Amino acid sequence: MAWLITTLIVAPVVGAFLVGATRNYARRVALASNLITAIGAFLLWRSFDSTLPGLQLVERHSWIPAIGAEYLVGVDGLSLLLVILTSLVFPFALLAQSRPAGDRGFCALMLIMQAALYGTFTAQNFILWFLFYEMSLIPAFLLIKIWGGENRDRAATKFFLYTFLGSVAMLLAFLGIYFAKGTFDFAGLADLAKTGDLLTGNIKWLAFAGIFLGLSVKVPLFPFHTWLPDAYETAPTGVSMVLTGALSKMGVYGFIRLLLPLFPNEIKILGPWLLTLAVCSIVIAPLAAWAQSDLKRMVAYLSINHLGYCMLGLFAVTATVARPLVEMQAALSGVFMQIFNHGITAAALFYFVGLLEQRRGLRGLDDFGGLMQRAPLFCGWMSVAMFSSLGLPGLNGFIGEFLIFKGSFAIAASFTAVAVFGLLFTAIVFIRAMQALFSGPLVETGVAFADLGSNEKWVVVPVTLLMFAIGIVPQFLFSIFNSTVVQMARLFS
Amino acid sequence: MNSVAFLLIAIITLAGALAAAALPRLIHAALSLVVAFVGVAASFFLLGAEFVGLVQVFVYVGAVAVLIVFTILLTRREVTGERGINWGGAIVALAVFGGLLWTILKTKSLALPAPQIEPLTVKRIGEALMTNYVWPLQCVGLVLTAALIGALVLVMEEKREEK
Amino acid sequence: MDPTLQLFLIISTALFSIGLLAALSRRHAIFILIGIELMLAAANLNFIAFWRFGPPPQQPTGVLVAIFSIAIAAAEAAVGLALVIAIYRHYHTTSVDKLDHLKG
Amino acid sequence: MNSWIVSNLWLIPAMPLAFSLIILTLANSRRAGAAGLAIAGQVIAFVLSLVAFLSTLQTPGFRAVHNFTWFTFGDQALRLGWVLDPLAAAMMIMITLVGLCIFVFSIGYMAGDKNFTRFFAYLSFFSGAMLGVVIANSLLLLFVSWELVGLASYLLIGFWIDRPSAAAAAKKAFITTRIGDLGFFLGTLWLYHNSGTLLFYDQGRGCLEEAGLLAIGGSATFIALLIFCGAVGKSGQFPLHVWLPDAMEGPTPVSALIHAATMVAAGVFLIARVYPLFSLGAVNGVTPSLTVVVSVGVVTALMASLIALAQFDIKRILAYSTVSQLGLMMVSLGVGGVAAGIMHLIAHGFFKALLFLGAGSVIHGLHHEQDIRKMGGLRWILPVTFLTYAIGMMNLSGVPFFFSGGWTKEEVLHAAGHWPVSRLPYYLMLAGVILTALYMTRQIIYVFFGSARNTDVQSVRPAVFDSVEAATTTENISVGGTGHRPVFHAHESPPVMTMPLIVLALCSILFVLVLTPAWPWLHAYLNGEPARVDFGSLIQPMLFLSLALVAGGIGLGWLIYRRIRETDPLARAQPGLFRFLENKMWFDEFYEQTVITFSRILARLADWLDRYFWDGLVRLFAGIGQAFGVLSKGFDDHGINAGVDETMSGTRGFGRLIAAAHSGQIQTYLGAIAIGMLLLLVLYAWLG
Repeated sequence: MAWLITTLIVAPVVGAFLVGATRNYARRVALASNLITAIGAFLLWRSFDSTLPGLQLVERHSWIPAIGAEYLVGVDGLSLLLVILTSLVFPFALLAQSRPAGDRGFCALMLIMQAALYGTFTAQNFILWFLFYEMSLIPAFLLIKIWGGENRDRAATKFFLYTFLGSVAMLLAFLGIYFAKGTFDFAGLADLAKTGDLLTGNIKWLAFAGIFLGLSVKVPLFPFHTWLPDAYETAPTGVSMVLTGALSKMGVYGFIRLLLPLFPNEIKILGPWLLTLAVCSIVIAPLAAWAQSDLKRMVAYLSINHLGYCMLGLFAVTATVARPLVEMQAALSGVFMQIFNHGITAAALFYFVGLLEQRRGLRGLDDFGGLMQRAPLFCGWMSVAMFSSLGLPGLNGFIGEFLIFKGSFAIAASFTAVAVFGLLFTAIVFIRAMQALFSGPLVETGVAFADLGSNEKWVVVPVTLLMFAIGIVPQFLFSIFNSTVVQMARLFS
Repeated sequence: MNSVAFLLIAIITLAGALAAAALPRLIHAALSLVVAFVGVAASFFLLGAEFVGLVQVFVYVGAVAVLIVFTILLTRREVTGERGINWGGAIVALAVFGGLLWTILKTKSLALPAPQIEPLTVKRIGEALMTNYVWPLQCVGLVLTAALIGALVLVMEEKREEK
Repeated sequence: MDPTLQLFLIISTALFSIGLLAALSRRHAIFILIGIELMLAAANLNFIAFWRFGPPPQQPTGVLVAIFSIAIAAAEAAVGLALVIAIYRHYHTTSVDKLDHLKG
Repeated sequence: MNSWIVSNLWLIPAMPLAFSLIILTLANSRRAGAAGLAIAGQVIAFVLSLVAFLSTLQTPGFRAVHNFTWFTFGDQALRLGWVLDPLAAAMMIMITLVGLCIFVFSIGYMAGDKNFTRFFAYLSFFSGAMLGVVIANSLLLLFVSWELVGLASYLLIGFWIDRPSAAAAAKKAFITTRIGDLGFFLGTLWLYHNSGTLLFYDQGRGCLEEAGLLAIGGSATFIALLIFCGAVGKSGQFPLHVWLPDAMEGPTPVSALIHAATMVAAGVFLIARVYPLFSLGAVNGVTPSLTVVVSVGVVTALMASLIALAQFDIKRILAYSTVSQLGLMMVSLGVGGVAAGIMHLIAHGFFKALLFLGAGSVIHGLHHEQDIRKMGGLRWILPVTFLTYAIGMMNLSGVPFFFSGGWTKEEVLHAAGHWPVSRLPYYLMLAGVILTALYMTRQIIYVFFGSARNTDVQSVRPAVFDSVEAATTTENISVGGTGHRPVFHAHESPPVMTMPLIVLALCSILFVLVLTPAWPWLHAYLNGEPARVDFGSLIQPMLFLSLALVAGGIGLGWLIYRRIRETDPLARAQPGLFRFLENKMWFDEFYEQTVITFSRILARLADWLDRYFWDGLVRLFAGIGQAFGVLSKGFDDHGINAGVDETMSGTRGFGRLIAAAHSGQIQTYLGAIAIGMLLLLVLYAWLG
């Protein structure tokens, strides 16, 4: 079944070409392609032996031996989790996006981006990984630039420049590492890093800074986040969903795969500062969200906050001195859960905001009121997504956050104690939004507000059920990555 | 290798290049460029790459310079008042020169004399082109063809619109 | 005293900088092309010089790269000059100051 | 049967929860179905609770746990479980019984509401979540249910969603309790870290058992205090009590459910459940954490009873009395009287639900009038309500002998009197007893005695609910005003509402049987001891003391409030003090001015920093690129001006600046490339 991963990467590309070739069935072809990838992801999950650590279903071909590039793809628990997430988020996003002008191009670009994401999450060689990483950037840029809302040019340029500068820095850093060590293989580099520094002298810090910058921009980690609210606000609904649901995970994934294993000592030296950045993401982002009146911008800021939890967990695991293995496992499991949950939940939130925008062309907090009287279903399901995002037990968000906090509290108690305020501010932001949108007297915009239609229910209900499922019986997700967590905890310790 | 010849060639090359870059009249600049190219070709000869030197003369002096002159003639109607030298560019160029010079002088290992080598025959070049470098050769051929067609299209297209 | 590699490199650096100067500070499009050609020539000089001063027995790599580079440069010159002509026809100017259609 | 109920204890919370989900899917018109399902769920839970209760009777101190693995992370397992012990069983009986009464009452009270079905779904959900809190054998499961209780209260308080005040109150409740929950959460994490498990009882390995407590050691005080934060939030203790009175915006049955049986009880229950943590390392039964609990309890109790003296909303008075009673329970727990505290909690559950439902009946009868100044003379119009309300009032005031509240309060005072640290809480509690009697007398006089002061029925808000209209036409009782007062329409509630009142009143009286010192069965049951009959201990000096105090309080109240005029007697005597109390000691205003304003400013600041400072840094970076563009344009005046202008114009200028750097000038680009190359070169030389 080794060809399965390649199939996953190739299928969307083929789909994109087919979309380009058809005239009227772009949407259907895109969805069909997503059906294939979904089946592929499911097969991948089935054929993945979750009891084994390490890479599975590896496919390896020599590509450009001169520069150490090879086609090396494989999945471990983390990669598989992200592949599944991507397979879920993309059809969801395609269904959510109302047909824009130039639907063909839209679908094709989305599919290209999907292929790039599959590649990013499965590639195990830096050159290949970087190729896919960059490949996702260009469709994202175009999607914002062409189909975005107000200020799209500025937001797209900002997005592109930020992430591109970050990528260039990262590429240079990796070239430095390559010249020193002569390999681009993730696992090989991680092994080398365990025995000693990859690089020496100043260049070590330079390489660290380059990779750190590139990944921090992508995540984004405070204070490299200012592109995100603009980009998410402007992007069309489907693209926002993908950006937050899948694309932002590339940064976290990069941290787990690249930065943390390759620079253990540097991370430890900078430990408190990195933790401070993560805590800032957690606390400041929801505060900023509080001050937003645009719903989409608000959700975007909360997205920063949620990824901040991931970074807190990761830095706690790697950037501190005394680390019991149990707590590391807890934090890592929490981070993995959070990656998945945030993908689902934030995408759902953007979807709901998109529905508001689609119905009324507005998405200000003050533009609506009393919607509960007209559209109870809409409000109910949207509340579920919001509660999931604020970490209500019984829904998916809680599990990840609890484990992250459990792990990082034991390791870095003071930072975690401050980070807990993020939970409070998130709650305030969401409760305030719910109050503004759903309750109170009905305002004019809500008078003929249509409740969820049957098409929309088909999108909402499965996703919400998934949230409940993860919140109540999360074992099925944990099973995917438990052995990877054990292995990684050993790697980091 | 003769240091007198080297000095001479260097002076000719740099003087020609400087003139090509700085002379106000385009046609003068183009002719100075020819001088600079010849100087470069001469230094190729000096370095023992006679074939490359010949190619340099044929291609640059014979083709590119002539092309430039033709272009100048074709676009001659314009009277552009050159507003003197752009100091920003000059500063940048000087900075780059300084940086590179500093690096070269700093790297002591570069101060090595030329080793004795057997002369590079055209036969050897030909063999290499047809064996190891056959794919690049094909590619270059393709590029040249494409460039030729592209140049033609670029020049022709406008005519069609004019009609 | 025979010239060393360093001397050739200095000459090529000077040539390159003069090319850069032409490309940066002149307004006529053809000057920019001339500058680029000078820079390419400098690069070729480097190739040949490094080849010549490399440890024997030398592979003819440097020479071959120089040949390819000259070929590419010729193609570039042809296309560039064609562009200049086309632009001139279209805008009736060859001054790059006035060509800012790349502006975002 | 015994082992069956232990391993299937989860059914007790699951039943109401499941029924709640089913009801949610029902259409709005299926009223009977919704109410039926909710009550069925509650009845099943009650019966199962009874079964569970019976099985705890086998041995004193019965405790059975059922633990299971929720999920595994890495190679660790996270285990949850439920526990059946006297504490849980007693609480379950109370919650399901009181809940059942409230559910039945709601059928009448909410009859006209258009979201009737949703209301029952929420109620059912609330009840299920609370039962989850009670049976949890893991701090995590407790926390989960705890948060669900919070969610349910949020939904119920804001049930009348079109009222902005209700939505605001719901928001306030959720956020205020969540502040406390942050502490709880941290405490949970800390506990988990130290003891390695969150299970309370796990065959000797649980965190409340020997080994676990040993592992916790010195940090127990901090953990206990953090967990106490959660209880402070949920149980409306000072300084997080502000949400509780506002929560009266919800429908009255909700107030009854929240303030009597469930949500507020959760805090007290939590302390009782993790009591070993609080008392770890106790000298003479005193630990720093318990002292904090006592202090907070005392402050809360006194403060709330004082505020209650000056309120005019019938439900707010009860709300403050709840806050004060919860303070009392906290004191009881803090001084070591765990059983006393829980007994009072259970008794309070019955009589406070009774009082709230009675208030609901009054409000219902008066077309949703809640201001006690507009009531009066209702004792003949609402006889059943009056009688049951009076019983509730006696309970709350602590009249001994026939009323359970009296006996449990006795127990609490007894415990407080024996606290080795200080007698101060005891004396303050005695003062609290007088105050309680006083404000309850005031309320009952305002509402039921005197003459009808409701001057004109037209001014009453137009009835929202159809059924109220119907009720008005069919069974209203016209009361001739005394003298110049016009007629107003009030009516006794239908049996579906009065029956629960009677049941609750009976419960609160019959409950005495197991409370008295003569046969302190409940006390013994909770403490896990066999109960002994001893009539001799019935008569204690303390009993007379408190009897005197209660009588004094009621008598004083009667003297003061006997003649009700336009203004409150206290307001006449001490207008400044009265205003201070009437405005709830300006807590809301204080918080508004400090905490809330401060966090708003923080939010603005964060937003501003984001837009200008961090973005500005980036702009600065971009500006370097632009500087080159300016340079290459020969320091063109226009270029510099434009650049400076764009930098100065504080708008989100990043894009524009970037655009300015992208002058479209090919030479600028080329120059930038050259500079970049040069920088790389220098960098390389520096490194190598």
